[in-house]
Amino acid sequence: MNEFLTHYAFLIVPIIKIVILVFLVLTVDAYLTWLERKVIAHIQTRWGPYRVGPHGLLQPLADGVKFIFKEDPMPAGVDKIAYFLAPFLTLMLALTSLAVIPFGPQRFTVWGYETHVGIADVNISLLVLFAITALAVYGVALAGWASNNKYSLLGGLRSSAQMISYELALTLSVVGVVLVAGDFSLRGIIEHQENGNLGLLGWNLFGFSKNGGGFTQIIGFICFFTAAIAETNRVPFDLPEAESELVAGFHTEYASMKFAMFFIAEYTSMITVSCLCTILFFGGWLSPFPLSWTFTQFLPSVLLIPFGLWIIYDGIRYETIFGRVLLPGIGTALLALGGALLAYPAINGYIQGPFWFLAKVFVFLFVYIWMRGTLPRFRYDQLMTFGWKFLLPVSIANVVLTSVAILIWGKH
Amino acid sequence: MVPTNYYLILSAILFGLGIVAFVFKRNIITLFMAIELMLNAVNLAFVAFSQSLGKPDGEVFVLFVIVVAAAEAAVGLGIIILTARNRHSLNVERVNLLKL
Amino acid sequence: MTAPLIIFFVLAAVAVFGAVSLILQKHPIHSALSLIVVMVALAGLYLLMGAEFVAAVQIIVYGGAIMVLFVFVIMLLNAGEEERTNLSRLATYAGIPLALALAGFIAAAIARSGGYLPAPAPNGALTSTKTLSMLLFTEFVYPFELTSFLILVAILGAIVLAQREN
Amino acid sequence: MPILEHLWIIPLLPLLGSAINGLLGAKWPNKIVTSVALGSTGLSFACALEAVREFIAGGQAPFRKQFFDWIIAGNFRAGFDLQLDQLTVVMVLVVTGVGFLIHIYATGYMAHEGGYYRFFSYLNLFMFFMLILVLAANFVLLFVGWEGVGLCSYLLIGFYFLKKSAADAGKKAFIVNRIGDFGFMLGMFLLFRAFGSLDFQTVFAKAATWQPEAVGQFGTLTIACLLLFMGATGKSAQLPLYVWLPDAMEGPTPVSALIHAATMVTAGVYVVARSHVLFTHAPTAMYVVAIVGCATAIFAATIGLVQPDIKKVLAYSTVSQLGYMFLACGVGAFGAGIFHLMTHSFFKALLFLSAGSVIHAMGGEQDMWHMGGLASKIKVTFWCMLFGTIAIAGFVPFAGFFSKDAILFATYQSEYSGKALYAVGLVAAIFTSFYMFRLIWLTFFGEKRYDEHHVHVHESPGSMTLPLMILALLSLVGGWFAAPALWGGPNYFADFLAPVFGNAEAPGGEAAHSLELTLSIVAVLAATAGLIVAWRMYSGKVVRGTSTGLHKILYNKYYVDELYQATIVGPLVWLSRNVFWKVVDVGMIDGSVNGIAHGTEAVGDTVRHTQSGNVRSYAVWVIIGALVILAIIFWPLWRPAFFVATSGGVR
Repeated sequence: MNEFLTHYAFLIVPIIKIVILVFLVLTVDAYLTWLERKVIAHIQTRWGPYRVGPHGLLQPLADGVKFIFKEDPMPAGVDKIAYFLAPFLTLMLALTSLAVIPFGPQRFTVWGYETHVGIADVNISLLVLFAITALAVYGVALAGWASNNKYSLLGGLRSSAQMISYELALTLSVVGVVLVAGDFSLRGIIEHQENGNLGLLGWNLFGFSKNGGGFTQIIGFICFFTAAIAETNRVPFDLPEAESELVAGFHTEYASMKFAMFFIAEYTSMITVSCLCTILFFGGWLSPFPLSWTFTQFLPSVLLIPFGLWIIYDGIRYETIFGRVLLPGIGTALLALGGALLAYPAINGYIQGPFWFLAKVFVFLFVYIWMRGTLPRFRYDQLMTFGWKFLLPVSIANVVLTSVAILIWGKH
Repeated sequence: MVPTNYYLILSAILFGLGIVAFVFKRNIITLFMAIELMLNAVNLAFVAFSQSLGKPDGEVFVLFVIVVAAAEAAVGLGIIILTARNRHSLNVERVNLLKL
Repeated sequence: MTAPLIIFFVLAAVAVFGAVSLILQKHPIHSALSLIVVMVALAGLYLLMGAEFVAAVQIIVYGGAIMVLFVFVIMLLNAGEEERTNLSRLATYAGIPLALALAGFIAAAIARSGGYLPAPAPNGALTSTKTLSMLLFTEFVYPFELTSFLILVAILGAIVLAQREN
Repeated sequence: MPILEHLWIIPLLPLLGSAINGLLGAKWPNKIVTSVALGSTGLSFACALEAVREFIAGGQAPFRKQFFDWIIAGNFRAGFDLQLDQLTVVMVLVVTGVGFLIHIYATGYMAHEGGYYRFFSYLNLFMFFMLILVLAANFVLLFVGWEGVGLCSYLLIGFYFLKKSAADAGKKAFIVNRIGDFGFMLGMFLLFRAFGSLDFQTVFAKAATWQPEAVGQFGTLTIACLLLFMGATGKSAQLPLYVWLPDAMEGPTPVSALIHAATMVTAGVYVVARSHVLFTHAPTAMYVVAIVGCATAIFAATIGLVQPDIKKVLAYSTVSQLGYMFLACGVGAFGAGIFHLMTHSFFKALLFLSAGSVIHAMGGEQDMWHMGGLASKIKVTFWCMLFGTIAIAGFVPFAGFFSKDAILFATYQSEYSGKALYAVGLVAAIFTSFYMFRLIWLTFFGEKRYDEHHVHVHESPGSMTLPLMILALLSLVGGWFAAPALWGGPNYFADFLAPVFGNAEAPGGEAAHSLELTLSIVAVLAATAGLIVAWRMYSGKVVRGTSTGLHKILYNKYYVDELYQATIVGPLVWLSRNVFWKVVDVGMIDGSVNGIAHGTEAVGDTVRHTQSGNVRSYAVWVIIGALVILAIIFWPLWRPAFFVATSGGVR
């Protein structure tokens, strides 16, 4: 048994990692929908989901069940292959793109197989990501075309045009970072931003990374984030699924699980984009504090304890019994976790990376939702004009400026 | 390791299939795709040679080929759109003004 | 039968399958999809040979830009199934045999020329992005600039073609 | 700023002026055009003066500089090399100085003509090429200037191109010059063949080491010199190629003065003098030069005796004077030749300009028989013209006296039948003074032979008379460099040129000096004789008689033009029309072109049926072509093993 493991570790370990990652991601997606509905509801001064479970915490489960058991009608005159292919393709690509993202610095050995936090460690991971996002167009386009429905077709056409247009800006806006880091691998880019005691100044956003020479990449960041939102078809660039114009755009004709796939894919790509922003411009898993401030290691635990206390406090006076049981349970769990971290400081070193990484990712996800709650949608011609006549030139200018800056201050 | 020949033969087969597609298909766009297929086959040969000879030039050429293909696609598809608009057909055999 | 060989045969099979289906499919969209399959398979082969950058570019540009354009155009023109007309006698009778003859010829020639070559080994230093870009901006800088001009011209041409005369 | 280091500025300025006027002048008012033209030439004159000052200050060391390479083919190099030595100094000063004066004059003379800007553009262009010619340091660059001035002379002769005679005269000048240039080029090729270079320095240095050829021997040097001289006869209007110069008088008078009297026509003399080393090594060529020069001098002078047209008289006089210069070169007195070139450029320019002023006053009348009694009406012109006449006739102490005297003296001393040449030259001198004073009397004295109601004689504006006076002064004092030689002093001019020509001058000595005095007295007497004869014939009331006998022959210029027409031009035209045009051009060339076209059409007609217009057929054709090509490529490897040898080919 054991030598079997050691012999096939190169196959087994990744599979295990993939399973874990997929499970986590799907859960996060589910609760992302909950979070979105909650946040938007509060932005619009509503309550949001409240019935299923305390604070509607079980709403995602209910949705999932509904998706699975709903009838799945097939419209007349659809192109079967494409109609089936589209959602699978979309979801598959969305999940695959997470494979190259490193979530933490550590490397550890399982059954004599050295691995790390994250699935694949390619040295051109950035390019791979772009390749995958480039392919993501097909899902939408095919879905729109195959549904044999004019709304869907329009949605598909729009999305393919939009994605092509913004892919340029997306790629070019990253070139600045790549130039500074001189590396295509996300891991390398992160490590390059770790500049001694400068802390968060070392992030590419502020530009005091190892070769950055203090030339901020903020232009690149803005371009990247905008283009990325457009790539993920989110507000304010959600024309392919503009409810008010195209019913539901390219997935008008999809129901139940196929629709769910589009849905999950969308949220997964949101996560991917947030991870990318974190890695490229916000130092990935790096802590914002200087290395010398070791006491900041205790930040996660110190945060966990009051959070747990607050949940307990909120839970004990909850309306439903279930809530009065569940919420304090969660609270105590968090409390215990925090206590354990304080008790065994050694662990802190390991969770630092993932903690900061996920924290930053969460911030970006929140920004996504926030925007959806506040911004109106672009008109189609505005979208194109913005993409071609503003975003693209600006990102090109950023490339030029960065190169000049590297020529002047860079240490290459 | 995989012998170079395998790659080369594969590229030859793909190229041949491209030719077959070119004479077999009638749809302009599909003919265009056949051309792209041939280009890809050639690229495969390029990369195989450059890898086995240890010279990166071949891959640079692949990049050039890709660029040219992109430009070609842009212009060619534009032309195709116009032809389709004017002739109301994508069948090359119906677009035969170029005779006598 | 080592792992790379297996991977190669799988990918090769996929590629050939895609190419054949490109021919057999009646609808342009399906042909386009099969072509995309071919391209992805080729990208896999490049990776197998260790040419990562080319593989990435292959997918980004071919898969992500060019084929998207094809699909886009097909949708735009709402192309239906192709009609298998046989107006060209030459192509109808002589076309396929000649094509196959040429294919076999080329296959034989290429295979023969490659017989003595060493097997392509994944060599990171050789095909690293740095090397390629160095080459691109030193030795091949002139063709590189020329291609930029080519793209410019292509853009202009596309615009001119696309605008309706008014 | 040291001009000498930037010698190219001197020719460049006129070129700029020409370009500006030629490109933009059409729209501009005459004022601006004038200022551009005068400014460029004046500046270039100033630069020339400065350069000469630096040259003198620099101990008169010959200056050479290679500015940039123009042609490099194998071991042949023709660069844009300029040089400045004593000879060049004289030429440059003459060209820029006289040229500048004539520019000033032209602003007045052309004021009411059309194409004002065109005229000055051409004139500046001429200045440019002329300066290139004299500054060039190798034969090729010199030839550039040589051809350039030819072009400008063509353009300017045909300036009134609407007048057929003017256009024809231009063409004539161009074509006749071609003949000479042909010889010149052959000469250049021969020189390159002989010396492997065309730089003056190398060529002359090598030639100096050669053994001088004997009289009657036609060695390389002799032939080369004769070919060069052929070019010179074309450019400088010597026998037998002089015919274009009289017709060239169709051009505006300033042009006649600048190009066809003062500068361009002397280019031939310059070339001969420049390559004196070659000539001194080829006595035969020298002899030919001397004879041709002498013959031209007397020949043209005789024609000049009877011409009615004031400018024609001056034209023939120019030809004759150029003959003098060649005579000087021929007998080895290059210094004297250049000296005469300078003085001649002064007084002949003066004469032409005065003639122009007269014509101006007469409202375009050129026939002397329709003038007369103008002396009182246009005093300034009269006095200036008188100065010029005295100068050319060779009276003490005017410029012409010294130069002509030097020439005749050198001729007398020449060992190659010098006496005979001297005699002819003397006769020519008598003729010269005769026709010049005939011109004076016919024009300025006697009773009016024109209709006062139509012609309102008036003095020319200051812009025309000022240059006249300056030139008159020059033609008075221009020769005084050589004055001291009369009483045994040094001949400053000859001494100045000595570094270039070595001791080509005749040796001095007491006997020589006394001889020189005698000869000069004889020359003055000859001039006086001419003056008296002219006075006897043309003072008082004169009528134009019907020309008969010798007079008729002279009047018709020995029928040379008719001769050429009959012997050369006519047959050539016939050949061109009947053979080259009707047979070669129409028959062969057009026929072949049309034949090709028809053949193509026929082939296309038959082949076009393969054009089904069906792309798939074309695709199949492409495949067939590819198969054929591959078959050809792989033919050498064509063996049964070929198709099975997929693994491990033959190597």
